[in-house]
Order: sequence, then C-alpha cells, then structure tokens
Amino acid sequence: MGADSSEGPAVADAGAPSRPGVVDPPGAPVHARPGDLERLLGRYGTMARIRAFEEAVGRRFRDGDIHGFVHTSIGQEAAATGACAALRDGDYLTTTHRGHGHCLAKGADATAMMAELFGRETGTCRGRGGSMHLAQADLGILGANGIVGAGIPIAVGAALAARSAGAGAVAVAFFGEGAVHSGAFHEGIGLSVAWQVPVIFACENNHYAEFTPSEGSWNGPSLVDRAASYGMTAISVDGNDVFAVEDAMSELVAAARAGEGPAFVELRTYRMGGHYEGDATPYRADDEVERWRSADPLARARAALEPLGALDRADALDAAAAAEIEAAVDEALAAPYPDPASVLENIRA
Amino acid sequence: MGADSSEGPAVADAGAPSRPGVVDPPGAPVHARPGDLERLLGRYGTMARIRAFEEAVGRRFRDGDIHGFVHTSIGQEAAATGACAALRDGDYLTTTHRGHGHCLAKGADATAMMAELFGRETGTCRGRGGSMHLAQADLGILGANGIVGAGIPIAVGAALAARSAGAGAVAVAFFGEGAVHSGAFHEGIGLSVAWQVPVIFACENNHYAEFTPSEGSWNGPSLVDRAASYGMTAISVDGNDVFAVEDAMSELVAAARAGEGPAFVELRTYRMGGHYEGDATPYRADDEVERWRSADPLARARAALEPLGALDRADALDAAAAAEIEAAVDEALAAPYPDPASVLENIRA
Amino acid sequence: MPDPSTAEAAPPRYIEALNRALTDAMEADGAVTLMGVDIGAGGGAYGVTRGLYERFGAGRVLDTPIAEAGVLGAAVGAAMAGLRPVAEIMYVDFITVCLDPIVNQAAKLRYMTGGGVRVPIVFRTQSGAGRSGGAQHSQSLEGLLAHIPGLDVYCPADGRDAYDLTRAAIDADHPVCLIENRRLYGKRHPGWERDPLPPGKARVVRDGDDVTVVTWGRMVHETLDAVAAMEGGASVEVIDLRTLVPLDVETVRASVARTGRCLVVHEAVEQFGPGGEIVAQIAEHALFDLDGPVRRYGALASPVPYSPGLEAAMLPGSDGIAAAITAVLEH
Amino acid sequence: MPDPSTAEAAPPRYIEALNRALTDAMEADGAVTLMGVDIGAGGGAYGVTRGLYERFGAGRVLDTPIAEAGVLGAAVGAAMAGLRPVAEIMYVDFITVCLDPIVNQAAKLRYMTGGGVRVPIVFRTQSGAGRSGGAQHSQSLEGLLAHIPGLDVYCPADGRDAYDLTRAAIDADHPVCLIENRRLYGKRHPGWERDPLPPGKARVVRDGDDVTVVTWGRMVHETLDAVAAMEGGASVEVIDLRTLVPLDVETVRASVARTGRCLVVHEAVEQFGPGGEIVAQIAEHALFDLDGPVRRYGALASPVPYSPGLEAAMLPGSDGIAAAITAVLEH
Ligand SMILES: Cc1ncc(C[n+]2csc(CCOP(=O)(O)OP(=O)(O)O)c2C)c(N)n1
Ligand SMILES: Cc1ncc(C[n+]2csc(CCOP(=O)(O)OP(=O)(O)O)c2C)c(N)n1
Ligand SMILES: [Mg+2]
Ligand SMILES: [Mg+2]
Repeated sequence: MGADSSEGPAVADAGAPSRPGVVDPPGAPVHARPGDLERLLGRYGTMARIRAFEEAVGRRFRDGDIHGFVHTSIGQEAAATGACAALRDGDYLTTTHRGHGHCLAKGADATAMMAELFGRETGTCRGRGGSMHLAQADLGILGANGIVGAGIPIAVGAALAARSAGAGAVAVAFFGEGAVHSGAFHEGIGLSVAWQVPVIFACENNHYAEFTPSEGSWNGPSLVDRAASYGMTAISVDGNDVFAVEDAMSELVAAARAGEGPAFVELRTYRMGGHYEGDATPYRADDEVERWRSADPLARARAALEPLGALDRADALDAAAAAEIEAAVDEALAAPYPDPASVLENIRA
Repeated sequence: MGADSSEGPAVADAGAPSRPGVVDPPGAPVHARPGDLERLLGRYGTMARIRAFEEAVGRRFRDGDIHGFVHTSIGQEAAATGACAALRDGDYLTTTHRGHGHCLAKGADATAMMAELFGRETGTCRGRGGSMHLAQADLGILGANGIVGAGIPIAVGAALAARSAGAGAVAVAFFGEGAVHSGAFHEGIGLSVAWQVPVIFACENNHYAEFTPSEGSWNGPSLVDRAASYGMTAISVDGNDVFAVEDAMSELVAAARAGEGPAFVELRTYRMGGHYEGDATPYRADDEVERWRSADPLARARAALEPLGALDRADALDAAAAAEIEAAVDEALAAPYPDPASVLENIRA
Repeated sequence: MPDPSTAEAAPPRYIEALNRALTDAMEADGAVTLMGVDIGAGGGAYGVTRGLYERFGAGRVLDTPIAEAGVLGAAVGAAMAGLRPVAEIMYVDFITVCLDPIVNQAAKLRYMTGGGVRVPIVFRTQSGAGRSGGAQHSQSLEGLLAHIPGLDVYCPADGRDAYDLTRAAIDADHPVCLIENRRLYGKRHPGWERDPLPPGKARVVRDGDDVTVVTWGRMVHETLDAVAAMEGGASVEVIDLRTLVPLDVETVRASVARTGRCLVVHEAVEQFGPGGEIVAQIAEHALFDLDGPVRRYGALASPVPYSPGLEAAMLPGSDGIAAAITAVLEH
Repeated sequence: MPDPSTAEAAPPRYIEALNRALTDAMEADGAVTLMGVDIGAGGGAYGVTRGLYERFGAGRVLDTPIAEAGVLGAAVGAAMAGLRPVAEIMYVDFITVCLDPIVNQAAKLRYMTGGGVRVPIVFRTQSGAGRSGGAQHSQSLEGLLAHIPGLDVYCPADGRDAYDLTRAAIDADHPVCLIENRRLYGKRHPGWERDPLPPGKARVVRDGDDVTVVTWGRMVHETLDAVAAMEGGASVEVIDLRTLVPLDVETVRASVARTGRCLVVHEAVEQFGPGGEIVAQIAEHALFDLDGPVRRYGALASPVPYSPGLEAAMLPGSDGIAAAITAVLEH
C-alpha cells in the first residue's frame, strides 16, 4: 500500500516517466434549486466533516500518531456523501482502503474512527483494525478492506441476506476503478446478476490505481460499458457534484429496494492527495491536480450556496467540522491503548 | 468431477427436478464445396479418431482400466477438429478436464494418450497426469486442467511468450461455457486485451456445466456479448459444423498472427455423454439428447460427403480409426506401470 | 443427540449423516443457507446435499455459477448480515481459487473489528486421495487452513462425527472449515450410538500401552487396519483428533505420558505439514515422557500422482503405518 | 560473484541488492521478464524494480492491472513457452487471490507432465510485520508455500542473500517463491563480500556451544540482537536457514548434536506453522542428542493486530527471543 518510510526508501522520489493525462474535471456548481437549501447544507456539512477528518489524518500521520498505512479521500467527498445520503438505517456498505469518507457519511463517529487510526481501545475496532479495516456493524458498515476487490462479493452477500430478511434493505459496495480487473469484481457482479439481489456497485473513478493512471492503461471498455455488459443498469455521474451523486444513487437504491436487482454507478472524481499519505505523486503532472482543484466538490457546493445567500452558514459548518474533528483528535489522542494482555480476544466467537 | 462410485453413492440416481431445456440443435450438413473433398475427409478422419478414442475410453472405464475421473467429448469432435485445423506447429493450446479431442486434433499420439489414461509409463505424462492433465509440450499442448478456468490465463501467457519470440505463433485456450463466470476468465481476458497478445479464446458451449444447464441459469449476457464487452472480436459459430469452426478459427488466428490481438469464439455444441463417465444424466431430458443426435458432427460431415460420393472413403476412415484406437488400447494395456521407486522424479527441475 | 429414532440397527452411512446434519440444522434455524456449485437441483457432486433443494427451496439451497471466490465472499457478507451460510468448495484443492474470503476475510473479520462482527460460516469441503483423482483433486490441505488463526478445522472420521461436527460447525459463531473425506462417504461406521463430543476433544479410538498413534480422517481407519493386521500383539493406542483447531493436546500428552512413544499419521504431505505441530507440541511439553523418537508418517513430498502404483507409493496406507509403528516401537 | 566492482566500501542496501540481482539477471538472459502491479513505470510499491522499466522497456517489465490470478497464470504459460517470468505479488498476504497458479499449476506441472515441461518462474513477494500494516498486510505465510511439493521457498535475511537467492531463483528451472522482507529493504548488512551459498545450504551466522537457534528472514537480526543483549554469556549458535525448501536439516542436526538444545524462531504464527517441521526433524532424527526440550517461538495464534502494543505482544521480538533462549537453557 505504500512505502514503509521509516525503514525502506520511499517511492516518492521515483523518477517516473510521464504518463497519459486524465480526463478534464467537471467544474460547474452543484445543480441545486432553492428548495434544496437545507438538504444542500446538510450534504455540505458531511463533506466538510470528511474533509476536516482527512486533513487531520494527514497531519497526525506526519506527526506519527497514525501507525499504519493510511489512504485519504480528499477530493472524493461528494461521492461518499451523496451515495450514503441515499441510504437509510439497516442498509449495508463495504468499502476499501480509502474508506474514511464512506464510514463518516454512513454515520460512524469521528472520534471513534480517529481513535481507531491511533490504535486506541476506544476505536471503532478497539484498535485492532486500523484505517484499512474500519467497520461498524450496527451501522451496516461491514468493513473497509485491504484486499482490492474483496468488498464487492461481501456486499453481494449482505444484499442476499437483506433480501432474505425482507425489510427492503440494500447493500452498497464502494470500490475504486482499479478493482474492475479483479476476479472478485467479475464473480461478485456475476453472482448479483444471477441472484438478482439489491446491491449497488459504486465505483469511484479517481483515475489512478496507486501510481498508474487508469485511463488508457489496460484497453478494454469504459466502466459503464463493462458493467452494463453483465445486464444491469449502469450509469456514470459527475462524482464531484454531491446532488448528482445523491439523485442517481437514490434512483438506483429505490429500484433495488423494489426488487429490480443490482445496478452499477461510476462516480467520476479525483484523488487530490497521493495514493497513501507520504506519496509525493511523481507520476502525475502538477497542472492536472490544479485543474481538478477547480472541481473541488466542496467548492462546487459552495458555488451553489452562494447565490442562495448561504455562504455564512457554510462557513459555520466548516468551523463546526473543524471543531468536531479537533475535539475528536484530542479525545482520541487521550484514549488508552489496548491492554496487550487482551491480544487474543475475539479470535473465535 | 464426479462420483467415486466404488465407495460413495453416485449422483446418477438423484431425482433432479426438470430444468429449462437447451437450445435446439443445428442439423444441416457441413457446408462443403466440391474442391473441399480432401480437406473434409481429413477433418472427418480426425473426428472419427476422436470419436473412436472417446468410445474406447468409455468402454475401458467401465472395465476398470482407467483409474480416475474421466470426461469424454462425444458430440464435440467438430469443435476440437475444426479449431486445431487452423493451427500449425509452434502454436500453443490449453484445455480442460474434457480435453482428449483437443490433444488428438493437435497431433498427440492416441497410444500415448491411452497409456496415460491407463496410468502407464509410456503415457504422454508417464502416467503421472491422467486424463485431466494430458500435455505434450513439443506439440504446444500446455495441458488439460482440472481447475475450471485455469487454462485461460496460461494461454494468455503462452501468447505473450509467442509474441516475444516473434515467430507469429498463437495460443488457443479451450474452455467450457461454465468457466466464464470465474475470475480466471475475466482476469485472463482482461490481460490479453491489455497486452494485445495473439490468443484465441475458444469456448465450447455444450450447454451444461456438470448437472446445471448453462442457458437461463445465471442471467447475464450471451457468451458473445460478454466477450465482446472486453473490446475484442467475438463471434459464435455452429460448433458441430467442422468447416464452420475451421473457417472462423482460421480468420481469427490469421488476425492474431498479424498482431491484431485476442479474439473469442463460441463453438455451439452438445455433450452427448454425461459430465463424467458413469453420470446417468438424470438432469436432462432424453428427447433433448435425441434431438442433438441429429446434429452429430460426424453425421453432418457424412451428409456432406454423401453427395460427393465419398461415403465409402468415410467408412474406410471409420475403420482405420477403429483399428488405430483398438491397437492403441492393446498397446497401452500391455505397457508397464511406472516403477513406484520413481515416484519422486521431476518435482524440481 | 442420538435419539431413539436415529439409533437404528444399521448406522447411517457417513454421507447420510452429513445430509441429516444439514437437514436438521436447516430445520432448526431458518438462517442456515447452503450455497455452492451444483449443490441444489443436482444434489451435489457426490450427493451430500441430495433432497435439500426440494425440501428447503432455491432460496435456502443456492446453486451458484463456477465462481467460488465470489460465492465465498458473498457467504462472508451474508454471515455478517444475519444468515448462517454453509458454502461448499467441491474439492479442498479448489481453495486455491477462493482463499481470500476464507483467510483474509472470514478468519480475520471478528478480530479486526474488535469483536464488532460475528461471521458464522461453514466452509464445507472434502478431500481424499487414493483413487487416481490426479494432482489437482487429491490434496489434503487441512494444514494450510489450520495455520490461519481464526479458522476452526474439523475432520470427521466416521458417521457419528460427520453428524456432530457438522452440527457443531453450523452452530459455531465463527468460521469453520469442515473437511469431509469422500472415500468415507459410502461407509457405515460403528459407534453411531456414541455420545457426541464437542470440537476440541480428541477421541481414543483404541486403548493401548506401548505406543500412541495420533491421526484423523480416513487415516483413523487405515491405522486401525494396520494395528489389526500387526503381528506380535503390540498394544497400540489410537487417537482420532477429530478437529485440528481447536487441538486437544491434553489427550495426546496424557496418552504419550503412558506409552512413551508416538507416531503421527496423516494423509497430507509430511513436509511442513500438520503433523509437525503435533510432534512439536510433544517435543516442547512432553519430551521427557518419551522413550523413543516421535515420528510422523504422511505423504511423500510430491504432487499426487495419477497412476495407482505411484499414488500408493506416495500416500500413507495401512502397510506403511504398520511398518512405522514397528519402527517407533523398535527404536 | 562478488567481483571487485561490487565489493565497495559500504555494502549495498538489501533493496539495492535485489534491484541489482534483477538487473544482472535481465542483462544475462533476455528471457527474464518481470510482471506485476506498478512494478514498471512506478518502480514498484517499495521501489525494488526502480529503473528497470526505463532500462529494459515495457516489453520486459510489464505493468499489469490488479488481477494477480490472471498475471500469475499468464506467468505460468509464459514460463512453459520459453520466458523466465518473475511475477510480483505485492504482499505475501495477497497470495490468497492468486494461489491457484502457484499451487495447482506452477508447482505441479512438471510433475504432472512426467517431466514434459519446465516452469522456470519466480514468485517475488515480501512480508514483514511490526509496522501496523494490519491483519491483511502483515502475515508471514511461507509455511503455506513450503507445504506444497514443487515449490522452492527462499527467505533472504541480508543483502548478500538478497542478491544470491534472487539470482538462484531466476536461474532455477522450477518455481521459486522468493519472500523478501520489507523491513530489511533499507538496511545495509555486513557480509556482502561473503562467497555466495546455494539454496538449500543454511548459514551459521554465529557460533556457539550451549544452544542452537534456527531462524530465517528478519528474525535472524532479532535473534542476534537478543543474543547481544543477553546477560550471562551463554554461547548461542545462530543458524539462518536462508531457504525453507530445500531445507538444510544436516546443518541444524550437526549443530544440535553439539549444543544439545534448540530453539526455532520465526515471525509466522506458531500454530501449525513452519517451525513444526524443524522441531519434527529434530525430534525424529536427533532426539537422543537433546539435553532439553526443543522449542518454537513464533507469533501468537491471532490475526496481526493494528495497534502497536498489541502487535508487539503478538509478534516475536528480541526480548521474547532472549527469554525463550533462557528458558531453553534453563530447562
Ligand atoms: C489484491 C490486491 N492487489 C494489490 C493491492 C495493492 N493496492 C492497494 S490499493 C491499490 C490501487 C487501487 O486502486 P483503485 O481501486 O482505483 O482505488 P483507489 O486507491 O484509487 O481508491 C493497489 C494496487 C491490494 N491491496 N490488493
Ligand atoms: C474451480 C473449479 N470449480 C469447480 C470444479 C468442478 N467442475 C469440474 S467440471 C465443472 C463444469 C464445467 O463446465 P464447463 O466449463 O461448461 O465445461 P464442460 O464440462 O461442459 O466441458 C465443474 C463445476 C472445478 N474443477 N474447478
Ligand atoms: Mg482509483
Ligand atoms: Mg459446458
């Protein structure tokens, strides 16, 4: 997942040759109507919390409080926020190594998450999991995952259980566009189609898989064509427009709840940071990052809030998010580490 | 792979409920022109040899001379014969648990193959492999395989090596339609597209995977649509018409040799026997089998030979095949078993 | 558990005991859900699940395409979301295509979540060489699974344990690998009226004073055959471990303390195989109880050959076991 | 092999030795072809393959999508068709998604074909816990691989062996699993000027008379640290196995015959782990050389926890090794 910089040379200084560029960013403001104000502010607040969380993660990582690999989702907040806004209690999700945003958006507590990243007993996983294994079963968060693609069939199985339970719940598998080449993607999607279970495959296309740009590298079809070929609804949306994501997801989720089977959505976005914290991204051009900065999902929400005269409320949400995360960091830093004597707990049940 | 009838109850008497039927067989004669006579007789001879081989396998299995699982390809002779007719020395193939026909058609010696099935030292694999692991590297036969899907990426790798070697060789992966759901199929096809190597994916659609009919069971796209979605040429041909198979394969192989990358072909056929020798096929209707009998690839070739006045020559080929296989059986049965002291040979190289 | 109605004259075959255990577990708990290739309408490659599809329907006995990694991953998700999946891997050799859901997901999820999730899942599979299945259908891979913390590994050797360990596996709230032996499927074993033993409890199948043989699965029977055929009347204690994880070291240690000699027999390859654990447990904790070397007898370090004579040379069998017992006794 | 130009003042880092071995092997033989996720233009997740893409081109250093089972399967086919592939699995933990080409294909093909094919292939991967990688990025799984006949397993512990074992792995005409240790990547180890040893030859890293410690990989250094820090001046012999398959039992046995005591140390989980094999070899063949129990010291039977304190409690380290040595000596 990244270089163990304390002991091996990091890849950061690799002189990688230039690579094909990625697509241009979409830059328009979020498409909101006046009646959407409260909803937009709600979404903005979630995005601000994710942003504040991820920025704090970066700082704490540099300060050595976060022990393992950590991958942040700065620039991808609208995807997590919009998608999870379409979900309700009882729904499930699985996510990846880059899952902080999904967990927060599904309702996980920032303090418990931060404590998990700090390896504390008060963490969501009592410090056993870390960033790549964040989970909270009572919120339907069945886990981040360190194995690319592994969460996809897990979500299909959760959807199977949801269908058996009959309460109309759905499952969402979040994964990156790098995962679509894996057998887990194919087998998971194939099963979902065979079983016609209520699962949404939410593919965050942030255009990179580690150091490799995903466009143009492997030939083959577009993400949407790929998914559609299995015989399911497959759409692509501007993943940096939180309402576009929410609206698309809401439709797919409603269909899944109604028994119409699985669906796929590509959420087009961009990873503003490195693959992992500490990755200096020698493999991509600075101007590409700059261009995508203009498509920042928070900025685009603000651009929609501005004409509604709500920028001050957005500022207040920023401040609240900053305060919440700062408090979360402080509280988490003060929390105890697990007792080493408890190391063998919870291996069997 | 099948029931160990000596010690466990066989599945043969399972009272399986009725299942959806399979598609109707194509029954027209092989489409041959007068100038094709010698070629058609050549193909007929190969098919007759495969048929005779498989029938002998069935008999020897019932007599206890074949020790392990064995899967025959009666009804599928045109696919193996037509496809391999498009290949030349230096080309590679991988096949499956149902691979006798492909090996014979690519040039393997019937006596050595039979000896392999009998577990003899003179077998193609010195009795170490058996039916599911037939191989002959000097003929480019990189192996039958007991793991569904496993041969697909192996063929992709052989094609990569062939491209590196620069002599215009291609690789063919034979596999059943049941394999397309596996990760190995997806990952193998994906790599072939990424690397644009000269490999042909030859999917023999015999309509069953073990006891499960493949049509209608898993939803999802047709085989051709599935393959085409990866961005390669994908066609479907009447797999019981040896010329249709040969012509289609010749075109795809020529394109691959010319550097045009991978391609896919569905060979529509039917497994006349059980999944394995000893399978009483309670899961399919007798009349379905009868209907497909009218599409027997050998009968269809004979139907084309008849107007050309060549039925007597076909009879002679049948007789020659019968004699060859009878001699092969006798010679193989007379061959020695491997010396048990040699059990640890060839583990490392 | 052996109630009057099941304690019939002839004990059920091993395969019938498995089928009955699945049936009873499905009757007892509507969350128990089967999935696998050809287990539904087809009744399973060997017929273990025969009749269950008809009885419980396609919603609880799920046929799947040949996509084992997907199926097992789905089973993991289903287990976390309230079902109790029993996922079949047709041959243990095929774990190579679906190891991630077993090893990196099921085995670790409860631990990684600090106890936040339960993963009640059974990976049903079977092994059993000696019938020319070839190198890809003949392996005994229980040692790989037993090395992964978070997985229980059960290897029933007779009908009674086929029933009890299947029920126990399904009842467990953690992942269990249940490894049946296909060469036992057709057999009727005495002892059906035995009281059930829990996982983690070994069974002394035969009492003896001179040497302890520790084994499991089909090798229990090969060992009993070997002992029955042995000349000279050495007194051999035979222990069936029944489950590798949890491992009943106590029963083994107590036996070795009495006999002073020990042989571990398994069908798996000896090299870096499961027998090493048992030998090591004795060498670490019971060394001074020993009057002679503790030995292993397993398969040779080779892929399983197809040809019967080679396969017999590669696999442990009753003759070899008898010879190994004699060697341990003579040392 | 250590020629004047490479015998520079400061020994190369372990990672540089690996890179140099790959470079030299690629220079020496045009059939050597690298493939793996991000190994090309990106230079590898840890930089092991840095510069090779630029030097040898995209035709010999193949970046691949995240499809390890496909990549390794392709490597098997390429190996049979004339290339000498070196396929990277970024973390040994990921063998769970691509075990079939390793275990059922590469390891068995030469045997199954009666010697008809050669499969010259290297599966390059790395392990190394202790940095909060979490349960799916911290396992030591060499024991699984060592149990499969047909696979060699090499675990270089220093720069010299990183170079020599990589070259040997690539030169071998059979499949080799080369397991690097990422926590050694940045280290410069003494001994670069040593003569190369072949696979299957253990190395006595430190002579001693009172107890033999058998280990490999990073634990070699933890053991040396432990011994250096121990009070009382016990004379500890430390053996680096270097390769698990082939296994140099002779060197171990000869040492134990002298010292009479033995401890096996590994980073892998103890339960059904690779240490069992070594203990068993001693118990089987050198029991009467022993003056005390032979012990194992490996990781606890738990998924690897994330939190540093838990992880330290789970993994073997130099303090624990010292305590284990003392315990073995005191018995
Ligand atoms: C099976 C597997 N192979 C490789 C890796 C190493 N790896 C971690 S993240 C990653 C890239 C994933 O890219 P993508 O799916 O696009 O997600 P993103 O990081 O962009 O969010 C890789 C190759 C892994 N964790 N698991
Ligand atoms: C990975 C794996 N899963 C399951 C099996 C058991 N199995 C053997 S053949 C087969 C059906 C294959 O069907 P298909 O690909 O259509 O080939 P056919 O037998 O029809 O030629 C199955 C499920 C296997 N050998 N490997
Ligand atoms: Mg990405
Ligand atoms: Mg088929």
